[in-house]
Amino acid sequence: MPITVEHVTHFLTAAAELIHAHRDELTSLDAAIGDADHGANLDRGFAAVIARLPTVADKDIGTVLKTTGMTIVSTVGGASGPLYGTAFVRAGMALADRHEMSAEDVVLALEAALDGIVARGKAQPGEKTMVDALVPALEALRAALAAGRSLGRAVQAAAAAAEAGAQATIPMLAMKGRASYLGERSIGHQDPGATSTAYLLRALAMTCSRNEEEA
Amino acid sequence: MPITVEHVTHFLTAAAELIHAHRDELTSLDAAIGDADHGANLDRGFAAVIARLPTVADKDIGTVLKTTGMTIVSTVGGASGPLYGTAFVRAGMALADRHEMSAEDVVLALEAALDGIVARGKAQPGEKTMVDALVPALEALRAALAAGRSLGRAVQAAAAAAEAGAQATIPMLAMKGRASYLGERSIGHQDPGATSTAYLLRALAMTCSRNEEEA
Amino acid sequence: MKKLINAPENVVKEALAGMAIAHADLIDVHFDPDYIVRKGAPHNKVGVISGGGSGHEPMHGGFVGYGMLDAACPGAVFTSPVPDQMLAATKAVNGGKGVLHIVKNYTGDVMNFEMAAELAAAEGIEVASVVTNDDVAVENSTWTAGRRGVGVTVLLEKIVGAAAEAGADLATCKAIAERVNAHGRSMGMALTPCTVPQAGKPGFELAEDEMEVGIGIHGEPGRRREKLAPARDIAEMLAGPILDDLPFQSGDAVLAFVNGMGGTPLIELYLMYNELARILKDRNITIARSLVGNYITSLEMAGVSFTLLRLDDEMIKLWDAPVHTPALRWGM
Amino acid sequence: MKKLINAPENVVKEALAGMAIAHADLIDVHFDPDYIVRKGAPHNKVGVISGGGSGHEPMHGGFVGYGMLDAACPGAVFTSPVPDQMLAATKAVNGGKGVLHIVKNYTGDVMNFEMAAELAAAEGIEVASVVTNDDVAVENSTWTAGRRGVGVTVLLEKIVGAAAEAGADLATCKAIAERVNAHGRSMGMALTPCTVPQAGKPGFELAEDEMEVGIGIHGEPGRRREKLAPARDIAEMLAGPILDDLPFQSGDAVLAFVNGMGGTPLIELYLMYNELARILKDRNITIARSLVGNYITSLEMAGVSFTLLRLDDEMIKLWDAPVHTPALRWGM
Ligand SMILES: Nc1ncnc2c1ncn2[C@@H]1O[C@H](COP(=O)(O)OP(=O)(O)O)[C@@H](O)[C@H]1O
Ligand SMILES: Nc1ncnc2c1ncn2[C@@H]1O[C@H](COP(=O)(O)OP(=O)(O)O)[C@@H](O)[C@H]1O
Ligand SMILES: [Mg+2]
Ligand SMILES: [Mg+2]
Ligand SMILES: [Mg+2]
Ligand SMILES: [Mg+2]
Repeated sequence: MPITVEHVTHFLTAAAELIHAHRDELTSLDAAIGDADHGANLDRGFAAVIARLPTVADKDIGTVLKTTGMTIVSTVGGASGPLYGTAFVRAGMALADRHEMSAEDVVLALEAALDGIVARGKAQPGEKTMVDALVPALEALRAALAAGRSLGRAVQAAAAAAEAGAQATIPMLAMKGRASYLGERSIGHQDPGATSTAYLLRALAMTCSRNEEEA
Repeated sequence: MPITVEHVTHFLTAAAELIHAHRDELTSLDAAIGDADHGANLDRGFAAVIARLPTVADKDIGTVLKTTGMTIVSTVGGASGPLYGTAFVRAGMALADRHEMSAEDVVLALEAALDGIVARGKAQPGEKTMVDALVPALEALRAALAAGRSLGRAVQAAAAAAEAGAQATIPMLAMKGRASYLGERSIGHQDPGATSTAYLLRALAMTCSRNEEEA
Repeated sequence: MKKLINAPENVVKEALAGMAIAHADLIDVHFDPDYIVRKGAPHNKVGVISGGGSGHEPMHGGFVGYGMLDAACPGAVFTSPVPDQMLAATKAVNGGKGVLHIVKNYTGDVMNFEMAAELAAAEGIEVASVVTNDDVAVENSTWTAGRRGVGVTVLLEKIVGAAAEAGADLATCKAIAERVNAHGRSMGMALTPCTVPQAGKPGFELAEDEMEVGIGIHGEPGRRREKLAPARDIAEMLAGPILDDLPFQSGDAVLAFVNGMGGTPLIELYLMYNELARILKDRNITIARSLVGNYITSLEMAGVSFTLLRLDDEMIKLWDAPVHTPALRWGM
Repeated sequence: MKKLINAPENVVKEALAGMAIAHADLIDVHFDPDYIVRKGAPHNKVGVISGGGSGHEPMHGGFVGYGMLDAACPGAVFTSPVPDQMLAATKAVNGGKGVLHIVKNYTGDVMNFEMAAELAAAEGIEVASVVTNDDVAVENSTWTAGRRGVGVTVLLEKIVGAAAEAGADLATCKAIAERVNAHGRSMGMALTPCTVPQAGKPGFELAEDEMEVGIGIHGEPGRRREKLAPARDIAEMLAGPILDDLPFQSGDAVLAFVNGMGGTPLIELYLMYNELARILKDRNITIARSLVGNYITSLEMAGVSFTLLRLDDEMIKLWDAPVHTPALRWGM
């Protein structure tokens, strides 16, 4: 069963719920090496996305993702606002006018998202940012699909890789964003943005798995 | 042996030492119902008195006491500065040009001191001020002398009465000074000024007793 | 005790030294006795001086300059200054037209200023005094030391300073000062205590969910302890007694002064101002002028006080007149 | 968390509402998107806008008015504002001569302003940007996000605001702004942490005898934790790296800015100013102008930052030019 607008809506709703549930955790992570706002920032942004969803429910996937991105840009602020916002806008552009998407389209969308984040933020892997969750997620996704896994399984592998990637930021020295001001003191803490990326991937995995169970 | 300028100097030195030793206690009492400065205020003032003493060592008792009062006025500030300052100035005026003083003169000096405090501060007994230590001290002094006690014994009785008077301020509702702003909440705390008055009386008792032992 | 200081006993002198350098264009600082005096004193006008314990900055030293105070006498922290300071300051600012002493109603301040005034009079200087006592937290004060002088003092210093600058004589200055005091009311609260440097520990302790209501400006406990409340309830707690006391009435025009106790950030003060504005609007009282900031403080205490002053045309004119001091400046 | 607030999520809007009423003569506050704009905008001059997270008050909203900013965009607490705000503010202040964006160097601020500038350019508005990055606490920043923009931002907003008011064109304004940034250096420290309302607890914890050195303005930990020290040692810790970095030299004339982090009382700031003045005197550096107070803050954090700006004649002239904003006012 291909991914439809309903699935995308389901993904965004699951993402908003996960972010809300982990709001304090994200804020605590940000308090340690940043400014204690990452949880509140994303919670505010995804709540706005959910409120906006009904206005695009009858539109194509590209429009839904672009609207999501623009809503995030308009409501989140901070570093994560433009980064996640651009990611969703770029993903939406990659899927313009599409009402269904295949496994390959999911890869395409995530690649576009990563490109958007890197274009905006210029972070390399290993610099202790959300890139360190997204890059391994994308690699795992591609590998699983190449190995013939279902999309649901493949995205689950991607989500697991994102979580591992987030944990792998702990020993890293931050080179980008606010945590970089801490220098050596950034070492030993998990990056909040990488952590929220892992939650977004988990929400995507939940949606894709459910789709397969229903099928 | 009559009281001489040397004894007055001894009294002031003992007073300065006692105040210094109890500085934190006086400040803590003032923190509870005032502004946490009584210990520092008097310590500063008596240190200045001690520094000034050599300049009047060859003068009469009245001059020494007046100089003490004026030094206190010029260095203490707050409520206790003008009150104790006036007390010493008035005591000095009562003993103008005197080089020796008798038991009766001690009574006269303390009466003048009390008059000075009341003239400045207008406090009645029972209003939770230094007056509540000084009034019973003076009564005890007069009673002990009337009963034929030596000056040393009599001033010891006065010091004990001052201490009891200070403790008796605990259940009082403050009606004067800063503690009065607390209303009912002033009840249950010992008045800092009554406490410092008790220390001054103790210093006087130490001087008069030593005088008698030496005799 | 966490403070940016060297030794507790040197805090006042070292801060004065800093002020002297930072505002060398406006003031001179005299040491022993300590007082801050307006550049070029005495001027050909009534001299206006004030003073009190330190720890309330910018009051009073920050208000010395054109159109406000001619001198300020800072005591030790929370300790009223000694008469020598006021005497020296009075002499320094006496331009032959007399000197007004602005005194906050605390036993120590009143007595020390009184002694200074007597000494100045003995030297032939005409001195008048006004005692501020605007704190409505102190009720039934007839038989006690009376009400504390708090926020109104700042407004009064500005207004009477402008009158003196404009050439008003001593009696007129005193009358205006008394009118301002009579028409102003204040009340304050604290979220946290403060620590007198020489005491080394806080004046009281508050749990995470407690506040003190009806505090003064000397780090002392307030009239009562309450559970922490939302800003709008705190605003009611402070504004209610103020409004009922004068009383302020529908149609009044007021100066609304929201003052921080020293450790409260501006974002919270503006939020409290918003609450106060709402309360005044409900009562049909117009805010004709306002002042929001940390002006009469208790060291690093977190908290807020409200002061309302019922304005008349002359007060507004004098409030608007140019002023140039370290802490208040406009029109020049 | 002890704050004078109602609900954590409403702090910024309610404080803005209070500002709007308190300073109705100077500013208008626009909500959704949120921005503070100078009364009567647009004016016939280069528009100057800034913005950033809230919690730094009076920066930036308190600097909107004659001779300084035309608009300020406040984000959530410590969160850079969103492009919609800067776009709307840019349009509101564009008098046809272009708009200068003053951005502090934080990834979020830079990206959000960049997006706004792109959108404004798409609508035909000429936009130039300057990014401040004066914090010397961040060393070896070549491969990282670079240095933070802190205290110099306040001075720059005043100076470039005066230039714009005097009719300088956009390129000139940008050049002056870059010159100010290039000649200014800052460093700060904290005695206590602060609490983001929506986080509900402090960003870090410090023992009674500890301090953070090399902090920014977002309640984050600093570069290192140290034992609490006397004011004179703290002054050396901050001034040393600043002086060595530019480097400032014997004979330089500087603007010395001693800034409180929000919870530090003025008495301590003047004391720290005294220490800074001593250090500068020892190095034969002249303090030509100074500023002491809480201007760029981190909520209720106790602490201090030093900013030194090497002045030239044009900067002095622009600094002295009249300004009339809620937080800085002189000459009018
Ligand atoms: N240049 C960048 N590239 C990619 N991600 C970044 C970059 N800068 C910051 N981030 C991510 O943003 C996260 C912080 O987001 P958030 O707290 O919302 O914004 P801010 O740092 O402005 O407060 C970091 O944990 C990091 O993952
Ligand atoms: N009107 C008064 N008459 C007599 N004693 C007073 C009066 N007012 C205050 N006192 C005394 O002064 C003491 C406080 O002194 P101190 O703390 O040095 O001054 P302040 O109250 O100005 O801080 C009180 O404990 C009280 O005993
Ligand atoms: Mg953050
Ligand atoms: Mg006291
Ligand atoms: Mg006192
Ligand atoms: Mg942020």
